Amino acid sequence: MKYRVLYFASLRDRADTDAEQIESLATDARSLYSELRARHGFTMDEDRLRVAINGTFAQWTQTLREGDEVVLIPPVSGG
Amino acid sequence: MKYRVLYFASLRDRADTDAEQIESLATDARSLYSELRARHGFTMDEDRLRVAINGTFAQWTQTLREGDEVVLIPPVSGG
Amino acid sequence: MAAFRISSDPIDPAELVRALGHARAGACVTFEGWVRDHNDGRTVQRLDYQAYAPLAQSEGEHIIDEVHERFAIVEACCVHRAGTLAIGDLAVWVGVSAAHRGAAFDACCYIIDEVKKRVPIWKNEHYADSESAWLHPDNKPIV
Amino acid sequence: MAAFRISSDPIDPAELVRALGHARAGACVTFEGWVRDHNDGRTVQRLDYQAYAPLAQSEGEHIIDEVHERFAIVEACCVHRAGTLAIGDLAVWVGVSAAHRGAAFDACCYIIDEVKKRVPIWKNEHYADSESAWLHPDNKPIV
Repeated sequence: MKYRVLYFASLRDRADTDAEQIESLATDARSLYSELRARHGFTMDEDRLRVAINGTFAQWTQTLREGDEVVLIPPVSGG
Repeated sequence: MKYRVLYFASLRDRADTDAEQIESLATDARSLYSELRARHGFTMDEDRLRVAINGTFAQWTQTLREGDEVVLIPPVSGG
Repeated sequence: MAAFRISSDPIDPAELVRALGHARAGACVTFEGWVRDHNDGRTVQRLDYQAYAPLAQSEGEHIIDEVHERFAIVEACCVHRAGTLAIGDLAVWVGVSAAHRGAAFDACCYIIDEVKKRVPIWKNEHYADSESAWLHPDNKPIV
Repeated sequence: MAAFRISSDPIDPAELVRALGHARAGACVTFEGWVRDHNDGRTVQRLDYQAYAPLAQSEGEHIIDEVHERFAIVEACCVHRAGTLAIGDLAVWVGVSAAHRGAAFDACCYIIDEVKKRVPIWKNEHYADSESAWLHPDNKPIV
Protein backbone atom coordinates (compact mmCIF):
# COMPACT_ATOMS: atom_id res chain seq x y z
CA MET A 1 0.00 0.00 0.00
CA LYS A 2 1.01 3.63 -0.37
CA TYR A 3 1.46 5.90 2.62
CA ARG A 4 2.66 9.45 3.03
CA VAL A 5 5.17 9.76 5.86
CA LEU A 6 6.22 13.03 7.52
CA TYR A 7 9.44 13.48 9.48
CA PHE A 8 10.35 16.06 12.09
CA ALA A 9 13.41 17.13 14.07
CA SER A 10 16.18 14.53 14.32
CA LEU A 11 14.22 12.05 12.17
CA ARG A 12 13.95 14.64 9.40
CA ASP A 13 17.70 15.22 9.54
CA ARG A 14 18.38 11.48 9.45
CA ALA A 15 15.93 10.78 6.61
CA ASP A 16 17.17 13.93 4.87
CA THR A 17 13.61 14.77 3.84
CA ASP A 18 10.53 16.23 5.49
CA ALA A 19 8.11 13.87 3.72
CA GLU A 20 8.01 10.93 1.36
CA GLN A 21 5.64 8.50 -0.34
CA ILE A 22 6.24 4.94 0.86
CA GLU A 23 5.13 1.78 -0.92
CA SER A 24 4.96 -0.83 1.83
CA LEU A 25 3.49 -4.18 2.81
CA ALA A 26 3.12 -2.94 6.41
CA THR A 27 -0.49 -2.84 7.58
CA ASP A 28 0.00 -1.10 10.91
CA ALA A 29 2.08 1.80 12.17
CA ARG A 30 4.45 -0.42 14.15
CA SER A 31 5.55 -2.53 11.22
CA LEU A 32 5.78 0.56 9.01
CA TYR A 33 8.18 2.13 11.53
CA SER A 34 10.30 -1.05 11.51
CA GLU A 35 10.66 -0.71 7.76
CA LEU A 36 11.50 2.98 8.01
CA ARG A 37 14.12 2.31 10.70
CA ALA A 38 15.85 -0.12 8.38
CA ARG A 39 15.52 2.24 5.43
CA HIS A 40 16.86 5.40 7.15
CA GLY A 41 18.88 4.04 10.07
CA PHE A 42 16.70 5.66 12.76
CA THR A 43 18.12 4.85 16.20
CA MET A 44 15.13 5.77 18.37
CA ASP A 45 13.11 2.86 19.71
CA GLU A 46 9.43 2.90 19.01
CA ASP A 47 8.64 3.44 22.71
CA ARG A 48 10.36 6.83 22.59
CA LEU A 49 8.16 7.91 19.67
CA ARG A 50 4.50 8.62 19.26
CA VAL A 51 2.68 8.21 15.98
CA ALA A 52 -0.03 10.34 14.42
CA ILE A 53 -2.25 9.10 11.60
CA ASN A 54 -4.08 11.67 9.48
CA GLY A 55 -3.42 14.45 11.95
CA THR A 56 -4.43 12.63 15.16
CA PHE A 57 -2.38 10.77 17.75
CA ALA A 58 -2.84 7.01 17.21
CA GLN A 59 -1.82 3.63 18.57
CA TRP A 60 1.12 1.79 17.01
CA THR A 61 -1.26 -1.09 16.41
CA GLN A 62 -3.70 1.01 14.37
CA THR A 63 -4.41 -0.55 10.98
CA LEU A 64 -3.29 1.63 8.10
CA ARG A 65 -5.35 2.35 5.01
CA GLU A 66 -4.25 3.25 1.53
CA GLY A 67 -3.14 6.87 1.36
CA ASP A 68 -2.88 7.42 5.15
CA GLU A 69 -0.58 10.20 6.34
CA VAL A 70 1.69 8.74 9.01
CA VAL A 71 3.70 11.09 11.19
CA LEU A 72 6.48 9.93 13.47
CA ILE A 73 6.64 12.15 16.57
CA PRO A 74 9.97 12.13 18.39
CA PRO A 75 10.00 13.41 22.00
CA VAL A 76 8.81 17.00 21.82
CA SER A 77 10.81 19.95 23.12
CA GLY A 78 8.73 23.07 22.71
CA GLY A 79 8.55 25.80 25.34
CA MET B 1 5.52 61.89 77.37
CA LYS B 2 4.76 63.09 73.89
CA TYR B 3 4.28 60.68 71.00
CA ARG B 4 3.30 61.11 67.38
CA VAL B 5 0.66 58.59 66.34
CA LEU B 6 -0.25 57.75 62.73
CA TYR B 7 -3.55 56.17 61.71
CA PHE B 8 -4.44 54.22 58.57
CA ALA B 9 -7.52 52.74 56.94
CA SER B 10 -10.47 52.14 59.27
CA LEU B 11 -8.55 53.57 62.25
CA ARG B 12 -7.96 56.79 60.34
CA ASP B 13 -11.66 57.04 59.55
CA ARG B 14 -12.59 56.39 63.18
CA ALA B 15 -10.01 58.83 64.59
CA ASP B 16 -10.94 61.29 61.86
CA THR B 17 -7.29 62.24 61.45
CA ASP B 18 -4.20 60.69 59.84
CA ALA B 19 -1.84 61.76 62.64
CA GLU B 20 -1.81 63.44 66.01
CA GLN B 21 0.47 64.42 68.88
CA ILE B 22 -0.45 62.55 72.05
CA GLU B 23 0.54 63.52 75.57
CA SER B 24 0.37 60.28 77.53
CA LEU B 25 1.52 58.50 80.65
CA ALA B 26 1.79 55.24 78.69
CA THR B 27 5.33 53.88 78.54
CA ASP B 28 4.78 51.02 76.10
CA ALA B 29 2.81 50.56 72.89
CA ARG B 30 0.18 48.32 74.51
CA SER B 31 -0.85 50.83 77.12
CA LEU B 32 -0.76 53.64 74.58
CA TYR B 33 -3.18 51.68 72.37
CA SER B 34 -5.51 51.17 75.36
CA GLU B 35 -5.63 54.93 75.83
CA LEU B 36 -6.21 55.53 72.13
CA ARG B 37 -9.04 52.95 72.07
CA ALA B 38 -10.77 54.83 74.84
CA ARG B 39 -10.11 58.19 73.18
CA HIS B 40 -11.34 57.25 69.67
CA GLY B 41 -13.60 54.26 70.26
CA PHE B 42 -11.49 51.84 68.22
CA THR B 43 -13.16 48.42 68.19
CA MET B 44 -10.25 46.28 67.00
CA ASP B 45 -8.53 44.23 69.66
CA GLU B 46 -4.80 44.66 69.95
CA ASP B 47 -4.21 41.11 68.68
CA ARG B 48 -5.69 42.07 65.30
CA LEU B 49 -3.24 44.96 64.98
CA ARG B 50 0.48 45.27 64.62
CA VAL B 51 2.43 48.24 65.83
CA ALA B 52 5.38 50.02 64.22
CA ILE B 53 7.65 52.35 66.14
CA ASN B 54 9.79 54.83 64.22
CA GLY B 55 9.19 53.04 60.92
CA THR B 56 9.87 49.46 62.06
CA PHE B 57 7.54 46.69 63.21
CA ALA B 58 7.79 46.41 66.99
CA GLN B 59 6.44 44.44 69.96
CA TRP B 60 3.49 45.78 71.94
CA THR B 61 5.71 45.58 75.01
CA GLN B 62 8.38 47.84 73.55
CA THR B 63 9.20 50.76 75.82
CA LEU B 64 8.39 54.10 74.25
CA ARG B 65 10.68 57.12 74.30
CA GLU B 66 9.84 60.79 74.14
CA GLY B 67 9.00 61.78 70.57
CA ASP B 68 8.54 58.24 69.21
CA GLU B 69 6.39 57.82 66.13
CA VAL B 70 3.88 55.07 66.85
CA VAL B 71 1.90 53.59 63.96
CA LEU B 72 -1.08 51.31 64.44
CA ILE B 73 -1.26 48.79 61.62
CA PRO B 74 -4.69 47.22 61.06
CA PRO B 75 -4.83 43.97 59.04
CA VAL B 76 -3.39 44.82 55.64
CA SER B 77 -5.26 44.32 52.37
CA GLY B 78 -2.95 45.22 49.51
CA GLY B 79 -2.73 43.24 46.31
CA MET C 1 15.28 51.50 40.47
CA ALA C 2 14.17 49.71 43.65
CA ALA C 3 12.89 46.16 43.13
CA PHE C 4 9.86 47.04 45.27
CA ARG C 5 7.96 50.26 44.99
CA ILE C 6 4.68 52.01 45.64
CA SER C 7 3.53 54.02 42.64
CA SER C 8 0.98 56.79 42.33
CA ASP C 9 1.21 56.48 38.54
CA PRO C 10 -0.07 53.69 36.30
CA ILE C 11 2.22 50.64 36.06
CA ASP C 12 3.87 49.82 32.71
CA PRO C 13 4.36 46.03 32.60
CA ALA C 14 6.31 46.03 29.32
CA GLU C 15 8.99 48.26 30.79
CA LEU C 16 9.14 46.20 34.00
CA VAL C 17 9.49 42.91 32.10
CA ARG C 18 12.37 44.34 30.07
CA ALA C 19 14.23 45.07 33.31
CA LEU C 20 13.98 41.35 34.26
CA GLY C 21 15.69 40.20 31.06
CA HIS C 22 19.03 38.44 31.20
CA ALA C 23 20.78 36.08 28.77
CA ARG C 24 20.77 33.32 31.40
CA ALA C 25 17.06 33.73 32.15
CA GLY C 26 14.84 31.23 30.33
CA ALA C 27 11.61 31.87 32.21
CA CYS C 28 9.64 34.89 33.33
CA VAL C 29 6.47 34.65 35.41
CA THR C 30 4.34 37.71 36.11
CA PHE C 31 1.34 38.29 38.31
CA GLU C 32 -1.05 41.19 37.72
CA GLY C 33 -3.71 42.07 40.27
CA TRP C 34 -6.63 43.82 38.61
CA VAL C 35 -9.48 45.69 40.26
CA ARG C 36 -12.51 43.37 40.10
CA ASP C 37 -16.11 44.51 39.80
CA HIS C 38 -17.24 42.41 42.74
CA ASN C 39 -16.10 41.20 46.15
CA ASP C 40 -17.85 39.16 48.78
CA GLY C 41 -21.10 39.39 46.84
CA ARG C 42 -21.11 43.18 46.46
CA THR C 43 -20.66 45.23 43.31
CA VAL C 44 -17.46 47.26 43.48
CA GLN C 45 -17.20 50.55 41.59
CA ARG C 46 -13.68 51.69 42.45
CA LEU C 47 -10.92 51.26 45.04
CA ASP C 48 -8.62 53.46 47.03
CA TYR C 49 -5.29 52.15 48.27
CA GLN C 50 -3.71 53.75 51.29
CA ALA C 51 -0.11 52.87 52.19
CA TYR C 52 2.17 53.53 55.13
CA ALA C 53 4.89 54.29 52.64
CA PRO C 54 8.19 54.03 54.57
CA LEU C 55 7.30 50.67 56.17
CA ALA C 56 5.64 49.37 52.98
CA GLN C 57 8.87 50.13 51.14
CA SER C 58 11.15 48.40 53.65
CA GLU C 59 8.83 45.40 54.10
CA GLY C 60 8.50 45.05 50.31
CA GLU C 61 12.27 45.13 49.92
CA HIS C 62 12.59 42.44 52.61
CA ILE C 63 10.26 40.22 50.58
CA ILE C 64 12.32 40.71 47.43
CA ASP C 65 15.49 39.89 49.41
CA GLU C 66 13.82 36.73 50.72
CA VAL C 67 13.00 35.38 47.25
CA HIS C 68 16.59 35.90 46.15
CA GLU C 69 17.70 33.82 49.15
CA ARG C 70 15.05 31.11 48.77
CA PHE C 71 14.72 30.55 45.02
CA ALA C 72 17.15 30.17 42.11
CA ILE C 73 16.00 33.31 40.33
CA VAL C 74 17.67 36.02 38.27
CA GLU C 75 15.55 39.14 38.90
CA ALA C 76 12.40 39.97 40.87
CA CYS C 77 10.30 43.10 41.02
CA CYS C 78 7.02 44.24 42.54
CA VAL C 79 5.16 47.51 42.05
CA HIS C 80 1.98 48.35 43.98
CA ARG C 81 -0.34 51.22 43.13
CA ALA C 82 -1.51 53.80 45.63
CA GLY C 83 -4.47 56.14 45.17
CA THR C 84 -7.79 55.69 43.39
CA LEU C 85 -8.28 52.86 40.85
CA ALA C 86 -11.13 51.93 38.53
CA ILE C 87 -12.43 48.47 37.59
CA GLY C 88 -9.86 46.70 35.41
CA ASP C 89 -6.95 48.86 36.56
CA LEU C 90 -3.65 47.20 37.35
CA ALA C 91 -3.28 47.39 41.15
CA VAL C 92 -0.15 45.31 41.69
CA TRP C 93 2.46 43.81 39.39
CA VAL C 94 4.97 41.10 40.27
CA GLY C 95 7.57 39.73 37.87
CA VAL C 96 10.33 37.15 38.33
CA SER C 97 12.90 35.86 35.86
CA ALA C 98 14.90 32.66 36.37
CA ALA C 99 16.89 30.09 34.44
CA HIS C 100 14.03 27.59 34.89
CA ARG C 101 10.32 28.09 35.26
CA GLY C 102 9.75 26.26 38.57
CA ALA C 103 11.69 28.86 40.57
CA ALA C 104 10.03 31.71 38.67
CA PHE C 105 6.51 30.42 39.46
CA ASP C 106 7.38 29.73 43.11
CA ALA C 107 9.03 33.09 43.69
CA CYS C 108 6.25 35.05 41.95
CA CYS C 109 3.64 33.28 44.06
CA TYR C 110 5.67 33.86 47.24
CA ILE C 111 6.00 37.58 46.57
CA ILE C 112 2.31 38.24 46.04
CA ASP C 113 1.34 36.02 49.01
CA GLU C 114 3.73 37.86 51.32
CA VAL C 115 2.88 41.33 49.99
CA LYS C 116 -0.79 40.65 50.71
CA LYS C 117 0.08 39.37 54.20
CA ARG C 118 2.73 41.79 55.38
CA VAL C 119 3.00 45.05 53.47
CA PRO C 120 1.07 47.92 55.12
CA ILE C 121 -1.28 48.81 52.27
CA TRP C 122 -5.06 48.98 52.69
CA LYS C 123 -7.85 48.71 50.20
CA ASN C 124 -11.02 50.76 50.52
CA GLU C 125 -13.79 49.41 48.30
CA HIS C 126 -16.53 51.69 47.06
CA TYR C 127 -19.81 49.91 46.40
CA ALA C 128 -22.74 50.58 44.13
CA ASP C 129 -24.87 51.63 47.13
CA SER C 130 -22.31 54.43 47.74
CA GLU C 131 -21.05 52.75 50.90
CA SER C 132 -17.39 51.92 51.27
CA ALA C 133 -15.40 49.51 53.43
CA TRP C 134 -11.80 48.92 54.41
CA LEU C 135 -10.81 45.30 53.86
CA HIS C 136 -8.60 42.99 55.84
CA PRO C 137 -6.79 39.97 54.39
CA ASP C 138 -9.70 37.52 54.25
CA ASN C 139 -11.46 40.16 52.16
CA LYS C 140 -14.25 40.74 54.63
CA PRO C 141 -15.05 44.39 55.29
CA ILE C 142 -14.00 45.77 58.68
CA VAL C 143 -16.95 47.42 60.35
CA MET D 1 -8.53 34.47 17.53
CA ALA D 2 -7.69 30.93 18.67
CA ALA D 3 -6.63 30.60 22.31
CA PHE D 4 -3.67 28.49 21.17
CA ARG D 5 -1.54 29.31 18.20
CA ILE D 6 1.81 28.83 16.55
CA SER D 7 3.26 32.10 15.29
CA SER D 8 6.03 32.83 12.81
CA ASP D 9 5.99 36.46 13.94
CA PRO D 10 7.19 37.97 17.22
CA ILE D 11 4.70 37.72 20.09
CA ASP D 12 3.19 40.90 21.55
CA PRO D 13 2.45 40.22 25.25
CA ALA D 14 0.70 43.56 25.85
CA GLU D 15 -1.90 42.79 23.20
CA LEU D 16 -2.37 39.25 24.50
CA VAL D 17 -2.85 40.40 28.10
CA ARG D 18 -5.50 42.89 26.98
CA ALA D 19 -7.47 40.01 25.47
CA LEU D 20 -7.56 38.27 28.88
CA GLY D 21 -9.14 41.27 30.61
CA HIS D 22 -12.60 40.99 32.11
CA ALA D 23 -14.38 42.96 34.85
CA ARG D 24 -14.72 39.81 36.96
CA ALA D 25 -11.02 38.90 36.61
CA GLY D 26 -8.89 39.99 39.57
CA ALA D 27 -5.73 38.07 38.71
CA CYS D 28 -3.63 37.50 35.63
CA VAL D 29 -0.59 35.20 35.59
CA THR D 30 1.70 35.02 32.59
CA PHE D 31 4.62 32.79 31.69
CA GLU D 32 7.21 33.83 29.14
CA GLY D 33 9.79 31.35 27.85
CA TRP D 34 12.92 33.16 26.68
CA VAL D 35 15.80 31.74 24.66
CA ARG D 36 18.66 31.18 27.12
CA ASP D 37 22.34 31.49 26.28
CA HIS D 38 23.16 28.08 27.74
CA ASN D 39 21.73 24.59 28.12
CA ASP D 40 23.18 21.45 29.63
CA GLY D 41 26.56 23.18 30.02
CA ARG D 42 26.83 24.35 26.41
CA THR D 43 26.71 27.90 25.07
CA VAL D 44 23.67 28.39 22.87
CA GLN D 45 23.74 30.97 20.07
CA ARG D 46 20.27 30.59 18.57
CA LEU D 47 17.34 28.18 18.27
CA ASP D 48 15.11 26.87 15.56
CA TYR D 49 11.62 25.63 16.39
CA GLN D 50 9.98 23.14 14.08
CA ALA D 51 6.29 22.31 14.54
CA TYR D 52 3.89 19.73 13.14
CA ALA D 53 1.39 22.52 12.78
CA PRO D 54 -2.01 20.79 12.44
CA LEU D 55 -1.46 18.45 15.40
CA ALA D 56 0.29 21.17 17.46
CA GLN D 57 -2.78 23.34 16.92
CA SER D 58 -5.31 20.70 17.95
CA GLU D 59 -3.24 19.46 20.91
CA GLY D 60 -2.71 23.05 22.08
CA GLU D 61 -6.45 23.70 21.88
CA HIS D 62 -7.10 20.53 23.91
CA ILE D 63 -4.83 21.87 26.64
CA ILE D 64 -6.67 25.20 26.73
CA ASP D 65 -9.99 23.31 26.93
CA GLU D 66 -8.61 21.24 29.81
CA VAL D 67 -7.71 24.28 31.91
CA HIS D 68 -11.19 25.70 31.46
CA GLU D 69 -12.59 22.42 32.78
CA ARG D 70 -10.12 22.01 35.64
CA PHE D 71 -9.62 25.52 37.02
CA ALA D 72 -11.91 28.45 37.89
CA ILE D 73 -10.45 30.78 35.28
CA VAL D 74 -11.82 33.47 33.01
CA GLU D 75 -9.53 33.39 29.95
CA ALA D 76 -6.44 31.43 28.88
CA CYS D 77 -4.15 31.81 25.91
CA CYS D 78 -0.87 30.34 24.65
CA VAL D 79 1.23 31.41 21.68
CA HIS D 80 4.34 29.49 20.62
CA ARG D 81 6.90 30.76 18.15
CA ALA D 82 8.12 28.79 15.14
CA GLY D 83 11.25 29.52 13.12
CA THR D 84 14.62 30.96 14.15
CA LEU D 85 15.05 32.79 17.46
CA ALA D 86 17.96 34.66 19.04
CA ILE D 87 19.06 34.74 22.70
CA GLY D 88 16.50 36.66 24.76
CA ASP D 89 13.69 36.21 22.22
CA LEU D 90 10.25 35.32 23.49
CA ALA D 91 9.67 31.68 22.46
CA VAL D 92 6.39 30.91 24.19
CA TRP D 93 3.82 33.01 26.01
CA VAL D 94 1.07 31.75 28.33
CA GLY D 95 -1.48 33.97 30.05
CA VAL D 96 -4.42 33.15 32.30
CA SER D 97 -6.94 35.47 33.96
CA ALA D 98 -9.17 34.41 36.85
CA ALA D 99 -11.24 35.89 39.66
CA HIS D 100 -8.58 34.72 42.15
CA ARG D 101 -4.87 34.20 41.81
CA GLY D 102 -4.61 30.54 42.87
CA ALA D 103 -6.46 29.28 39.82
CA ALA D 104 -4.52 31.63 37.54
CA PHE D 105 -1.16 30.34 38.83
CA ASP D 106 -2.27 26.70 38.65
CA ALA D 107 -3.70 26.98 35.15
CA CYS D 108 -0.70 28.89 33.78
CA CYS D 109 1.65 26.28 35.19
CA TYR D 110 -0.51 23.46 33.81
CA ILE D 111 -0.54 24.93 30.31
CA ILE D 112 3.21 25.33 30.00
CA ASP D 113 3.85 21.90 31.56
CA GLU D 114 1.47 20.20 29.12
CA VAL D 115 2.63 22.17 26.09
CA LYS D 116 6.18 21.07 26.80
CA LYS D 117 5.06 17.45 27.23
CA ARG D 118 2.52 17.02 24.47
CA VAL D 119 2.57 19.60 21.70
CA PRO D 120 4.60 18.47 18.65
CA ILE D 121 7.17 21.27 18.55
CA TRP D 122 10.91 20.64 18.51
CA LYS D 123 13.83 22.83 19.47
CA ASN D 124 17.11 22.73 17.58
CA GLU D 125 19.90 24.41 19.54
CA HIS D 126 22.86 25.91 17.72
CA TYR D 127 26.02 25.95 19.78
CA ALA D 128 29.13 28.11 19.80
CA ASP D 129 31.13 25.27 18.22
CA SER D 130 28.74 25.44 15.22
CA GLU D 131 27.20 22.08 16.11
CA SER D 132 23.49 21.80 16.62
CA ALA D 133 21.23 19.33 18.41
CA TRP D 134 17.54 18.51 18.59
CA LEU D 135 16.34 18.35 22.16
CA HIS D 136 13.85 16.10 23.85
CA PRO D 137 11.90 16.95 27.01
CA ASP D 138 14.62 16.34 29.60
CA ASN D 139 16.69 18.83 27.57
CA LYS D 140 19.38 16.35 26.63
CA PRO D 141 20.39 16.44 22.98
CA ILE D 142 19.26 13.53 20.83
CA VAL D 143 22.24 12.06 19.04
